[in-house]
Amino acid sequence: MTYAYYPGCSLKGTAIDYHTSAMALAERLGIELKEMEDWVCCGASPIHQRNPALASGVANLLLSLSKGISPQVAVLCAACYHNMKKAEVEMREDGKKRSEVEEISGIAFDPEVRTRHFLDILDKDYGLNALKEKVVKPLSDLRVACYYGCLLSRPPEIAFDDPEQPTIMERLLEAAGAETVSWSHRMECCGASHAVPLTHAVLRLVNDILQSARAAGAEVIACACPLCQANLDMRQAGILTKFGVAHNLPVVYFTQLLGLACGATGKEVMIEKGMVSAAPMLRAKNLL
Amino acid sequence: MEESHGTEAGTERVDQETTATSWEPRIVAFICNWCTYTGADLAGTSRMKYPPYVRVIKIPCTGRFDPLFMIKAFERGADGVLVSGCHPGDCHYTAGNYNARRKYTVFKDLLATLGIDMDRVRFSWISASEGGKWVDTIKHFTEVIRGKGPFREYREMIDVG
Amino acid sequence: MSKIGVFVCHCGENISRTVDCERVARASEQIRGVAFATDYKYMCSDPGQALIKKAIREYELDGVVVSSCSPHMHEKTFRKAVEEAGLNPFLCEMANIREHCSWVHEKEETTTRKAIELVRLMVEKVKRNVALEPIRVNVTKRALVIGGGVGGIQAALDIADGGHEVILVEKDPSVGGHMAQLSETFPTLDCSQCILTPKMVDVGSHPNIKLYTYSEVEKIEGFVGNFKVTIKKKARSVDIDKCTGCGECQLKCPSKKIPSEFDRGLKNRTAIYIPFPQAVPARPVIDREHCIYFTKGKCKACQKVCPAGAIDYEQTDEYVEEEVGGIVVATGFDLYTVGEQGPYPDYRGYGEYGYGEDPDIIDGLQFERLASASGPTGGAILRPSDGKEPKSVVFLKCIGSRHPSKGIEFCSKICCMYTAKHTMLYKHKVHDGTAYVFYMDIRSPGKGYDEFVRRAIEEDGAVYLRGRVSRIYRSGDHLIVKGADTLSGAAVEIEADMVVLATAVMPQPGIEGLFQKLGISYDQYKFANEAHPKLRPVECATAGIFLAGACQGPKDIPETVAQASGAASKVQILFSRDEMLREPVVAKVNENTCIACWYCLEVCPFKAITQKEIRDRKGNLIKRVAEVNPSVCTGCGTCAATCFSNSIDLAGFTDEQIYSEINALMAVGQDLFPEPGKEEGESPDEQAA
Amino acid sequence: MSDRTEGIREIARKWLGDGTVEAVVGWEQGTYKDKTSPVLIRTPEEADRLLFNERCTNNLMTYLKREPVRGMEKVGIVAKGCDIKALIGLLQESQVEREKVKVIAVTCPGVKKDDGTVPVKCRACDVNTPTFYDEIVGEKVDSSPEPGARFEGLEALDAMTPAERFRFWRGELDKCIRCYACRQVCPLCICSRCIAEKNQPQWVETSPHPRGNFSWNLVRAYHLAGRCVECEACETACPVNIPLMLLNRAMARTVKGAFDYEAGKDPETQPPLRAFNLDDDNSFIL
Repeated sequence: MTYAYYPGCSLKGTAIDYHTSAMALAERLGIELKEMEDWVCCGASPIHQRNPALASGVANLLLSLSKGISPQVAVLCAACYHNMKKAEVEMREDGKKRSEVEEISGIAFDPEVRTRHFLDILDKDYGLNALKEKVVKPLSDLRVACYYGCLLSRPPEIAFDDPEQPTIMERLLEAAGAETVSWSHRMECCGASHAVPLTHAVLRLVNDILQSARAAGAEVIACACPLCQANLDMRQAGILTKFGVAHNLPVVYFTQLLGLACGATGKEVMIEKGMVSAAPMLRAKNLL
Repeated sequence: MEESHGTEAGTERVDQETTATSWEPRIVAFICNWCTYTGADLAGTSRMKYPPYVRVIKIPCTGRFDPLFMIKAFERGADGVLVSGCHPGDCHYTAGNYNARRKYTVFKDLLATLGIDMDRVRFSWISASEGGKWVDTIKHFTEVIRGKGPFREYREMIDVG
Repeated sequence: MSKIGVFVCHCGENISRTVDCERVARASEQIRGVAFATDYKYMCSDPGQALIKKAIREYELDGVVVSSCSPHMHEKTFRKAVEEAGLNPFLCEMANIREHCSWVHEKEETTTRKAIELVRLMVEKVKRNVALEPIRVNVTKRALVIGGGVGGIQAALDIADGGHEVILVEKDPSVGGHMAQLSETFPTLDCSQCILTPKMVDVGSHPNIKLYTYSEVEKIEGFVGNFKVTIKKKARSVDIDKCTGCGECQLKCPSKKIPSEFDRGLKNRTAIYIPFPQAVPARPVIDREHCIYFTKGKCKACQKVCPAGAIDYEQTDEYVEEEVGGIVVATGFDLYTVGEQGPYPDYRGYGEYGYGEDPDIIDGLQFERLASASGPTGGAILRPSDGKEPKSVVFLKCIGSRHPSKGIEFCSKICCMYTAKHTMLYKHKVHDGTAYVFYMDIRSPGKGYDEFVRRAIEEDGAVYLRGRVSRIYRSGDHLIVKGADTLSGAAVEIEADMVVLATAVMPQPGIEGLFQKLGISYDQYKFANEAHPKLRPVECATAGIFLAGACQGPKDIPETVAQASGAASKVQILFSRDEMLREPVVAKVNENTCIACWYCLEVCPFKAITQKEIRDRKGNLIKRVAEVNPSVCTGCGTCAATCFSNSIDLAGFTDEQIYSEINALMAVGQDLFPEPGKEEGESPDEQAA
Repeated sequence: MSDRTEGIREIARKWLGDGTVEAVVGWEQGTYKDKTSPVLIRTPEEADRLLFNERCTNNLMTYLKREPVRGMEKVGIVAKGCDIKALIGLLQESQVEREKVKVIAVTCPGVKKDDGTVPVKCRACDVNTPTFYDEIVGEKVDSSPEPGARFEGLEALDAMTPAERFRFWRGELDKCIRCYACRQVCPLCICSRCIAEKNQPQWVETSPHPRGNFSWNLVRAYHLAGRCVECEACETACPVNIPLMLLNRAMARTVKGAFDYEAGKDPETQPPLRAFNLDDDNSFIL
């Protein structure tokens, strides 16, 4: 199982823990994520608002880099996935758009190529049963709130699960022994794109999400998007100041939890990186 | 009936000069009784005008269309062949047109593989209410065939020896 | 040599204005095999027809081409005329020189030439026409009605009142269908059960109606006028002839916690049960899946208390055969699945709305039960979770319907009306409550319908918000409904005590199995298809089968009843004759060359082709061949075009006829190539020279 | 290969001995060293004539449609994976009954044509180890179909203009002498009276004139669309070397692309011209 891996810029910066833990998990599972060469930023999120054709052109360029590795392109970031998958589907289905994009990027589109989110790869290609077999340290007694945010499963044309009621993360984490909670705000927007210009709005949105997760009894939030993670994790201090609520709820990537379950060390999955560290809680449960 | 299949042409002697100078496109249309034939009737009752080079052969349903008909039409000198019936979902016999569509799909690719100019073959769905579409289709097809001229390649083959 | 007559009509000036009709007649005379040709001003007039008849007798014609208007116009007229002159009507064909020629072309040489060619083409066809006899089919004057909802009930009663026997098959233990579940009906707000139950009783007691409840159609053979139906009577475990319907068994049954289908899970029932008090027949049935005796092997409480000794645990499914001439399909609808587990696995549902997880999120039929006087709350609007009166109820329309990303594009048609009705019923019972409605559009065409919706809004104060809801979740005692009000452009959050989802109207799950048995077509959603969307909305394309109600598409009660009466009328038209005549345009198999590959059998849209065994005198199988049932065949010719060895042909459109038409096609004087190998040197060019 | 030969003989001996079958159709050594011939074995003693080697190129399934094999109650037949595709086609079209035919499948690493080259069917083979049989001999051979091999001949054809293609086919089809060898060897040309021999009406002209040749070859390819299992028997049999497989493969490509169907894969599926989907391609119909 070899995939052409596109990290995207966040995964090499703020979300290095996502990248590192995904690599550690993949290694444990025997999945090869081979990083494509010479990749560039996918352009999320301003480019597709300014020039949609150019955004698709960038995606086409990125998809073309998979040549020689695999037509299956593994992506971790929800925004990268969105941009690339959307362009891919459009190009496959709309000949006119395809020629426009091919012209702008100067690259012929390969209809065989497929953008795949790592969640989807684990679920469909690898399979829950195979994953279960690799679990050496079940996440027992850990109550996780799986957070999808607004982008990961939408719109329906590019969804790899029910776009309004996805369960893919729950299924994976339950396969690793965790208990997942049913909660209301799993699909709400965290307001990431407003983080700078409208911080107060974001604080409210994030507060609602964290509130809801805690009310459902979650001990940790798992997510699959660098911006969601950053926002939910980093805003907790601001929320304390503004609303006087101390959530103290760790927000981690699903790859970190799955990595631990499959025997990676805390260091390998960079579990200590979060602002609200998950380490003490996990240690208490003997998962570290 | 003991008639032979020979050409028993009327001896209306009108066209002494024939072909070279006064070539007229020959278009054969196999159309279904319920939709396209009735659509063509509607074009008539609405007094729409279209070029007079199309010859209609009525079949009950496009399901009755056997690709042999098309080959025979070309063999008899057709410059273009149209097959038209009810839109998907409208077939008087519920599914004749769906079966026909499969035949078209296969047969058109075969013709293309053999080098038949696919501009000379046309498939359409024309409903009983689409008199205008019938007229447009015939107009356009006639123009295309006019532009292409006689189907010389096929005729040369027929005329060998 | 054929003796064909050609009759060229001027149609007043309709044809002669652009076509030189006289020349067409003269030219026709020259076509080999034409014995007589003439032109006349109005061929369809009495003198015109007389002219044809006279010529047939005088020239002993064996074929006729009337060169005039479209066959759709006058084919019947001329065939009748020909028949009156002693010729088989199928030896008459029409060359359409009006709609396809004179009316669509200018007055030019080419137009007259085209007319001549069209005549020639038909002459060549008629030469190969053969006399055909109409097919006579006996009619069994009994009808089968499938489905005992209001549509099936109406159709059965109408046919039975017309004096014919009816077999009514209902899959559930009682007739009544969904209408029996409704509280009040729009736009009059009269009580649904009050108007339906008398009809149910009629159906149960009508001398012409044989009722099979808890039964399903297992198999259908035959064709219009002559269907043979096998009905599976599911084991009821109760002898309904002995049973008096006293209900003792229900009271004593220890298995009491089974969600009631009739009350859509809002109330429980016992394992032996009469689905609802007004059921017809008012006889119980044992639900073997839940019965303690059937699951654990002991109990027999019902048998012990039954005073009539009607409980029969040994009963098995029984199969009965009935012969009928016509069939009405009235299988009705079910609702779109909103929870994760539903009967429509192809559709995604609305997990995000929490249906099935939160008891206070219900669908429209559940609300009907809540509002019904015979319902679980006795008609009080109380929310299922704790029995409190909800002070704020949010109604969501278009759940499933008009939502392509959930798999459905159509409009369910009845939800706008019943939601308006729901808001009224709610407001009439909870005066201080608020009813919110999220809608996309309000569709209320129909007599008194729009007025009804306006009343809900204006008099009863339902709050209509134009927009959709993204999510519903519980927050303490309330449900938070997050949606958009697109008219004000605001995102709205409503604290609701109860949410009602107006889910899409779908065909009964798995109904395509029945449709396939019947040989009728259905659309992508599995709604049955009518023969023609405008002009034959009650018939199926398969002769003798008619549609009533929501099995065809979403319909409300009056539409269903009207269509049911229409279907009943169609059945009675069918039954008005002892035998039927059918056009003999049917397929026929050449048994010598048929190789039994069964392509024809598979492509036939009407299941008119079956396998036939040819045996020698000793009974040894020689070969199998395809056989066409001429009573079922409708003459589409798909089989003929599919057969590789052309071992099946279609009367009226035979290979020979079409071949001859193609051969005759080439323009006069342009015929460069005579038929290869035959009559060389006879091409018109050379003749001309 | 010799163990396969022995395996075949053993099963044939057993079946003929205990009356499981009346006869076994297989290959035997041909007159020339590099050739094999079809043979009908009727007694256990004769079974030693059977063999399998890389020259067992012919598809024996065509004998199922001919006498005397056709009339037999039970017959054994030796078949490679590719040959079995033809059997599946015949089963789909009810031309043979499964119970009447006992298949001795041989795993096959590939065969050679008379000129020693590897046929396309072997390069594109995905059934080196058959999956549909009564008995199987030979050790498992993994399939690794050469990507693109199946349709590689079509590339040159695709690259031509229609006029060039027409000229190309004129050149090829004018050669046709209407011997119908292509039809006779084809295991799936099953009609008892071929359309080419019907004369009421005569859709296909019988003399070897270009116009009739064109119609005949066109009709032949059309009637095999979605049914041809690409055994290459027709092309091999053609005495004037018409590249018939180009037409057959073009049809196979169409059927695969349009209906996602491959002939000879699954006896339970419907051949494409015997079925339809509501959402079949409609784009070319105006």
